[in-house]
Amino acid sequence: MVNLIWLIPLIPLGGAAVLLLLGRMLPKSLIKVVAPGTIFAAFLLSLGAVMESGGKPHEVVLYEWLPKVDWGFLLDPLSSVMILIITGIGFLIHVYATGYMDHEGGYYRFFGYLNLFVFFMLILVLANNYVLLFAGWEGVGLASYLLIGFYFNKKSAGDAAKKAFLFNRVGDAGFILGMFCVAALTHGSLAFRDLHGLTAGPLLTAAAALLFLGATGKSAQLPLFVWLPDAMEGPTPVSALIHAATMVTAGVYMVARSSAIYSLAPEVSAAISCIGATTAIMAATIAMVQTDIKRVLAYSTVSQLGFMFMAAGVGAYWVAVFHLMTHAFFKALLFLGAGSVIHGLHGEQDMLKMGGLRSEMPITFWTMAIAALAIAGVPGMAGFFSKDEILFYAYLNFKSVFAVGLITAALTAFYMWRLMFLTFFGEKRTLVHAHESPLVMTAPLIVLALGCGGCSYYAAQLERWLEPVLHSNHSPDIGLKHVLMAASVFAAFTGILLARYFHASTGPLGPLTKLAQHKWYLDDIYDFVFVRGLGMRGGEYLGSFDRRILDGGINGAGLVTRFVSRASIWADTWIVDGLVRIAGFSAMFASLPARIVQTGFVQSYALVIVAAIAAALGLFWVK
Amino acid sequence: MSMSEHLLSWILFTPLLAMAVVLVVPAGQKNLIRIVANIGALVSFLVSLGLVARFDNHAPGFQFVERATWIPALGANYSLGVDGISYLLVMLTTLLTLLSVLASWSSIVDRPKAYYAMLLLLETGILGVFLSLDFFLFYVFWEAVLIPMYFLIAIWGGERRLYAAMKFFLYTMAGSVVMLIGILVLYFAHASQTGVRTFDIVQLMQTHLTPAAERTVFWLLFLGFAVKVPMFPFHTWLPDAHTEAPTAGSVMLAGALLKMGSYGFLRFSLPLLPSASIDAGIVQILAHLSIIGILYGALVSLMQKDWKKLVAYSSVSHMGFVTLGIFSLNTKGLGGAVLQQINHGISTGLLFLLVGIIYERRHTREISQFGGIANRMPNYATVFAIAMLSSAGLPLLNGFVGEFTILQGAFEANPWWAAFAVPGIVLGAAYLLWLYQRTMLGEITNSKNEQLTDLNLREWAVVLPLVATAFWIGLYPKPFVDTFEKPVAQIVERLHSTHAEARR
Amino acid sequence: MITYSATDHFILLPALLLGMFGIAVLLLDFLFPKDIKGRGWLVGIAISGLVFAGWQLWEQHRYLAEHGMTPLTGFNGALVLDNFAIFFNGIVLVSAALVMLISYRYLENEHEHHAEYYALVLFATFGAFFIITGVDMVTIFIGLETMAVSFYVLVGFLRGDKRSNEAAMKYLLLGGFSTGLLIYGFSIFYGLTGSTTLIALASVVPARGPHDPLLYLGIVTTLAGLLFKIGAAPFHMWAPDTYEGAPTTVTAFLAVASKTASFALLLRVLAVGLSGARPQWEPLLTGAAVLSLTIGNLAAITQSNVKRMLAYSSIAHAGYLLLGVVAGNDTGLIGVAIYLLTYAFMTIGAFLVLVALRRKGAAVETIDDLAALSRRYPSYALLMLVFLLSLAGIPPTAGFIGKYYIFLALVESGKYGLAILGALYVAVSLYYYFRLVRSMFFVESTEAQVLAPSNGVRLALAITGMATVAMGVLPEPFIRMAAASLGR
Amino acid sequence: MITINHYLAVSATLLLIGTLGVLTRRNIVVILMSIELILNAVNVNLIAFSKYHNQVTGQVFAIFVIAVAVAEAAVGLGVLIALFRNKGSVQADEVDLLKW
Repeated sequence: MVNLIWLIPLIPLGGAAVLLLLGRMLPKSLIKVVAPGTIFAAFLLSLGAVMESGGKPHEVVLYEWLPKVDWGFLLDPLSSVMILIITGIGFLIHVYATGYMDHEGGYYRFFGYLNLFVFFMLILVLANNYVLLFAGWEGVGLASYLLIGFYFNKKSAGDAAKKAFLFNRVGDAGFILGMFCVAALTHGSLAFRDLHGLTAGPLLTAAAALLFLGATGKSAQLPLFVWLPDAMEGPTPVSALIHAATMVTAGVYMVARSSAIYSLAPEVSAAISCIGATTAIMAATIAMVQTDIKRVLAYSTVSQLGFMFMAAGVGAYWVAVFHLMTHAFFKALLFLGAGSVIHGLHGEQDMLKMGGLRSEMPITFWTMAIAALAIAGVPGMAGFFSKDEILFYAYLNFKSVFAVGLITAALTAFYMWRLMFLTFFGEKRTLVHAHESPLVMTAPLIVLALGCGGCSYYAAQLERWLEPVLHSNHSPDIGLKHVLMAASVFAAFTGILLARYFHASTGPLGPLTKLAQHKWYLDDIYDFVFVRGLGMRGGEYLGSFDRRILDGGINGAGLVTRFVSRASIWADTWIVDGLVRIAGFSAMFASLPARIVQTGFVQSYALVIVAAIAAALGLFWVK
Repeated sequence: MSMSEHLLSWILFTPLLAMAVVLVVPAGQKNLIRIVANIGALVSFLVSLGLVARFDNHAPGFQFVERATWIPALGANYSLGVDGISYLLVMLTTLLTLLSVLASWSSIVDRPKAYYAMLLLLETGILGVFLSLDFFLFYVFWEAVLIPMYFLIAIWGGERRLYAAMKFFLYTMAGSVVMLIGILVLYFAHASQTGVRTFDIVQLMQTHLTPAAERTVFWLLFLGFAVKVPMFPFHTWLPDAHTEAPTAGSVMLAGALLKMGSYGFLRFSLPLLPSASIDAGIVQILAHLSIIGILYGALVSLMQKDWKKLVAYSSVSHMGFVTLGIFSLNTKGLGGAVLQQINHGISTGLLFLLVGIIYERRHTREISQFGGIANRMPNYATVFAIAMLSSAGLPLLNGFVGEFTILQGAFEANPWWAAFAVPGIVLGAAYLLWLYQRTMLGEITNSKNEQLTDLNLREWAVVLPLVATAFWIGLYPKPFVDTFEKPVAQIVERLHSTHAEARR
Repeated sequence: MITYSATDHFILLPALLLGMFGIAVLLLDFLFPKDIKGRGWLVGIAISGLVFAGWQLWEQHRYLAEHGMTPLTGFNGALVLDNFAIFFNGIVLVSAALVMLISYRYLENEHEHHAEYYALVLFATFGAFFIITGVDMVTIFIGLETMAVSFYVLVGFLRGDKRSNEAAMKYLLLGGFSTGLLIYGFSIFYGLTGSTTLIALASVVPARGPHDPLLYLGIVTTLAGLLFKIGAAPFHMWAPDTYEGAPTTVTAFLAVASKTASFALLLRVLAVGLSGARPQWEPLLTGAAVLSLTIGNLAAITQSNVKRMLAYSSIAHAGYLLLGVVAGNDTGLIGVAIYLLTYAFMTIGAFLVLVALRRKGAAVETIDDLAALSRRYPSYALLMLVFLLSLAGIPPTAGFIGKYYIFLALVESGKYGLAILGALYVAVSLYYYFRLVRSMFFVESTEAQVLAPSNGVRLALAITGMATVAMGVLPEPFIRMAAASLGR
Repeated sequence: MITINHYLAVSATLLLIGTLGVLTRRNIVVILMSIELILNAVNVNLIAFSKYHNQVTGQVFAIFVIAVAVAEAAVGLGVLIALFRNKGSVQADEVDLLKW
C-alpha cells in the first residue's frame, strides 16, 4: 500500500472531477455520498500506508516533471501525520458540511471545490520536493479562493477571496525565490532528500528567510495576516477545514520540512520566533474585542499559528507539528461548533445577539466547551501539552518570547471563554428560536471532541515518531518543565476567570482596547498605503481625480500600484508613444519648409537652384 | 512532389492553396466560403501533424531540410528546415490558425472571403518565418506577414482600427528595415571573408566578426526583433493593435506573431552573434528592459478599463519573461523561454478567444459593462478561470512551468533579476483576478447581460484544444521539453565556447 | 573624313526607326482628313515603331553577346553601344510603349486627341536614345534637348487646361535654365580637355588635381543640370508642379523615361568622365541624396493630390538611386540599374490605375477620389496595392529588390548611417503610400461609375502588375540583366 | 593682350546677368531671353576655348547650342501663347496655380 501513496491525492481529485463536471446532473443524495466518501477512502488508504511504512521514509516517483524535479511523493513520519490530519479531519468536516450546506445552492460546486482542496493539500504534504509542494501550495490557495468566493454574487466574499489570494501571492514570490536559493545550494535539486549536508552561509540564510516569507503569507503571520479574518466570508466548514485545520498550517509544515535549512540559519530562526510571538499576542488582543463569533476564532487561529512559529523558531519543530495537530482538532471543533450555532440561529454571527444557548444546543455547547478548555491550556486537554512544550522550549532558548507566550496564553483563555460566556451563558439576547443541529453535524463535533481529549496523551510517542525527520533537542530538566507548567496553568485559569467577570466589557484591555479594536491599524495601514489612503485624504484637493482613484481603489489595487500604473500609462501615452507622435509631428513639421518654398512661383524655384549652386561652390572655398 | 519528401513545403503552402480555393468561391456564398476556409485550415493543421509523426528529438541540427536555388545572384535560396525550437512554433501556428478560423464563423459578416484569404495568407507568412533557414527568405516572409495583418486589423477591427493598423504597420516596419541593414552587414561580412555570398544561416554561423561589428549587427537585428516581441519601450503598438484587431487577429497576433521576435533572438541573435550576445553590457540592458517590461506591463494592465486591452498589456508582461529567459543565456532560461512562447500563445490566445466570444454577444469590451457573468454562463466562467490561471502561472497549468524555469534561469544568471521579475507574478495574479471578479463574479448589474447564453458547441470546439494543451504542458511538459532540449543545449554550448575563447 | 559605316548604322538603327516612325505619324496625320473618327491606327503605327526599335535593340544585344560583350563605338566615338545602353534604352522603350497603350483613351477623354502626341513620345524616346548612348558632350546635349523640348510640349498638351499650361511653362523655364547651367559645365569641360568626349575628360581629371576651381565649377554646374533632370533635391521643385499639371499619361512617361535616361547620363558622366573626381562630387551627391530622401518623403506625407504625392515620392526614389551612386561600388551601380528597371513598371503601373479610373468629366486626382475603390473595383484596388507596396519596397514585390541592392551597396562601403537613414525612410514612405490604401479600402463612398477601361489599359495593367510581382518573387533574371548591363 | 581669362570673365558675367534676369524679371518673355543670355555665355566659353585649343569642335558645339536655343525659344513662346490665352497674362508671378 505504501507504493500507492500517489493514489491518496488522486482519489479526492477524482471526486472533484466528477462533482465539477457532472455534478449538475447528479442527485443531491449521491453528492452527499461521493464527496465525503472519496475523502474517507483517502483516509483509509493513508492509514494503511502509514501503518505499513511504520515510520520509515518511502518515496514514490511517478515521472520527471520539470528538469530535475519529479512528480514524486514522500511518505515519512512528518507527512504521515499531516495526511492523517487532512483526510481524517477533512472527512469529518465533509460530513458536517453535507448537513450545513443542505440548503445552499451550488451544492455540487461546493463539494467539488472542497475535494479539490483536499487534493491540493495532499499534494502539498506528500510532495517530495519544493516545486511540487509549491504546486500544492498554490493549489490550496486557488481552492481557498474559490471557496471563500463561493457566494460569488456577494461582493464582500469576492473581495475577501481576492485579498486572500493576493496576500498569499506576495508570500509566494518569496517562496519562489527561496526555492531558487535552495536549488543553488543543492546543485539544482529541489528534492527534500538532498537537503542534508548543507553548510551555513549567506545563501542559505537568504533561502531560509525567503521561504519563511512564503510561510507568513500562507500561515497568516505578520505582516501578511490580514487576509485570514476576511476569509471568514466563506462558508463555515471552509473556515474550519482550510482556515483553521489544514491550509494555514502549511507554512508551519513547510518550515518543519525545511528544518535542515532553518537549523543552520539561527538568525532567521530567531526572527521567526519573534514574528510568531508578536503575531500571537497581537492577534490575541484583537480577538479579545471582536463580536463576530467567527472572527474571534479567525484571530485565534492567527494567534495559535504564531505559537507554532514560536516553536519552530526555537528549533522545537516536533513541538510545532504537535501543536499543529492539536490545534487542528480543537480549532476545527470550535469552528464547526460556531457553525452549528450560526446554523441554529439562521445565520446570526454577532455574539452580542446570542447568549444562553447552552440549554438549546447542548451537544454543541459541551463539545465546544471541551475545545475551549483545550485551547485555553487546561490540563488534560490537547492544547495543554502542546502549548506547554512550546513555552518550555521558548524558555530554554528565548526568554522574551517565553514571556510573550505566557501572556498570550492567558489572553487566549480570556477571549475563548469570553466567547463561551457570551454565546452559551447568561440571558438569551435573540428572538430567534435556536435548535440543535442535525446528527450529521453533531456527530463530527463529538468525534473531534474525543480527539481533543484523546490525542494529547500521545505527545511522547509523537516526538519519537517524528524524531527521524525533525531534529529535536531533548531537555532532561523535568523539574523546570513542571514549574513552567504550573505557570501556564495559572495563566489559563486567570484568563478564564477574568473572562467570567469581564466578558461583557467592551474594553477589557484598557488603553489598548482601541488599538485592538482597530486591529492594530494594520488593515488601515495597508488601506492607507496600498488601497486608497492618500487618494481619499487628498480627495478634497484632487477633486474628480479622486473619484477615479476610488472607483476601483477599494477593490484592492492599491494606491501605490495605482499610482505607478497610472504613471506607466502616462508614460506610455506621452513619452513612449509620444516619441512616435513626435516623429509624426516632426514629419508634418519638417515638410513645412519644403512646402513653404514650394510657393508655385517659378522664380523662387530658380532661386533655390541658384542658392544650392552657390552653396556647393561655397563648400569648395570652405574646404 | 511527394508529401514525405517535401513535408515542410506542404506545410508552408497548404494554407496558400486553401486561400486560392477560398478565392475561387463566389463572394455571395458566405457559408460555403466559411466551410472551405475551415476545411483548409483543418487540412493545413493535419498536414503539420506529419511533423509530429516524424520529428526526431535526437537528430542533430535541422530536420526535413529542403533546399532549392532561388536567387543565385544574391546567394538567396529557398531553404527550409525545422529544429526543436521552430517545430513547436509551427505546430502552435497551425493550431491557432485552425481555431481562429473556426472562431470567426459567426463574428465575421462583412467580406468573409477576403477575411479568410487574409487569415490563411497570414498563416503561410508566419510559417515561412519559422521554417526559413535562409535569412533572405526569412526576411521576405517576415515582411509579408505585415500586409495580411494590416488588413485584418484595418478592415475587420474595432473603432480605431485604422489608427491601430497603421501604427502596427509603421512601427514594425521601422524595426524590420533596420533589421534588414543588420542582415546585410552580416551577409557582407561573410561574403568578404569567404568570397561566398550566401544567406544560409548555417553558413553565416561560421563568420567571425570583430566584437565591435558583432555588436553593431546585434543592435540592428535587435531593433527588428524587439519591436516584434515587443520589448519595452517598443511596445506601444501592441495594445492598440491587439485591442482593435478582430478576435482571430488578436489570437494570431499574440499567439504567433509576437513569437517571431523572440524566435529571431533564439534563431539568429544568439547563435550568429555569440560574442555580442554574451557581452555584459548588452545582456544587462536587455535583461533590465525585460524586467521593466514584466512589471510595467503588469502595472498598466491593472488600470485597464477595456477587457481586451488588459489582456494585451499582459502580453507585454509575459513576453518580458520570454526575453528575460533568453538573455539569462543558460539552459534553463532559454528552455523556459522556448516553452513560455508556446504557453503564452496558448493562454493569451485562449483569453482573446474568450473575450471574442463575449464580445460577439455583447458588442462591448468595457469591463464595467459586465459583472456576474458566471450566473448566466457558468461554463464560460470556468474556461475563463482556467485561461486566467494558466496566464497567471498557477502550477499544474502551462504558465507555471515556463515562468518557473525562466525565473530559475534568471536566478542562476543574476539573482537580482529573478528578485525583480518575481513581483510580476504577484501582479499577474492581481490584474487577472480583479478582472475575473469584475466580470464573472457578483450579481448581474447590467440588464443586458441577463440574456447571455453559455458556450455553444462550436465555441467549445474552439476552446477545448487549448485548455487540454494547457493542462498537458502543465502536468507533463516532458514531451515538449524533449523537443528543444538539444537545440537549446547547442546554443548554450556555443555561447559558452565563445565565452571561453574571449577569456583566452 | 566623315563616313557613315555599317557599324554606325547598326548602332543608330533603333533611333533611326524611332525618328522615322515619328515623322511618319505626323505625315500620315497630315495626309488623311481629320474627320475620320478615331486614330487607333496612328497609335498602331507609333507602337510598331517602338516594336521595331525594340527588335533592333534585341539584335544589338545578340550581336554583343556573340562578340564577347565588347562595346562598339560609332560616329568617331560619339556613340557607344554597350549593354549599359541597351539596358537603359530598353527601359525607356518599354515605358514609352506602355504609355502609348494607355494614352489613346485618355486623350480621347480629354478631347485633345492629336497625332502629334504620339510623334512627340517617339521623339522623346529618340532623344533619350542619344542621352543613353552618347559619350560625346555634343551628342548628349542634342539628345537631352530633343527629349526636353518634346516633354515641354507634352506637358502642356492639354492646351485648354490652365494647369497644364502652367506646368509646361514652369518646366520649360526651369528646364531651360538648368540646361543652360549643364551646358555651361560642359563648356568648361571642353575648355579643360580640348575635346568633347567623356573619355578625354576622364584622362584630364586626375592631372587637374582635387583643388582645381575650374574643374569644380564645371562639376557643380553639370551636376546641377543633371540633378534637375532626375528630380533630386534641391533641384526638384519643378517636379511636383509639373507632375500635377501634366496629363497623367505624360506624367508617367516623364517620371520614368526622363528619369531613366538622365540617370543613365549621370552614371556615364560620373563613372566615365569624372570617376577621378569622386572626392569632389561625392559629398555633393550625398547631400543631394539625403535632402531628396528627406524632402521627398516628408513633403509627400501632407499631399492630397495623388499625382503630386507620387511626384514627391519620385523625388525620394531619386534619393535612393543617388545613394546607390554614392556607395561607389559595383553593387551600387547594379542597384541603380535594377532599381530603375523596377521603378519603371511600378511607377507607370500606379499612374496607370489613375488613368484607368478616370471618370467622365473629372480626373482621378485627389486621394479622396480613390475612396472605396476596393468595393467598386477590387482588382484595381489590388493592383494599386501591389504597386504601392512595391514603391515602398516591401517584399515580395519588385521595389524591394532595388532597395535591397542600394542598402547592400551602402553596407559594403561601410556607410551604415546612410543605410539606416534610407531604411527608416522606407517606414516613413509607408505612411503616405498607405494613405492611398486607407482611402481605397476603408473609406466608404458612393462615387459614380468609371468609364470602362480600354483593352490597351487592361494590357498595360496586366504587364506592369505581373512584372512588379515577378521581379519581386523571381528576381534572378532581372538581376542578371542589370548586372550584365554594367558588364558584371 | 586679351587672354582666355578675359573671355571667361565675360562669359561668367553674361551667366550672372542671365541668372539675375531669370530670378528677377516678371515678364516671362524676358525670362526666356535671360535664358538665351545664359546660353550665349556658354557660346562665348565654347568659342574662346575653341580658339584656345585651336580646333573647331567648340565652334560646332556653339552652333548646335544656338540651334537648340532657337527650338527652345520657339516652344517656349508657343506655350506662352497657350498660357496667355487661358490666363490673359504673361507675368511669372501670376502663374501659381500649382503649389505646395
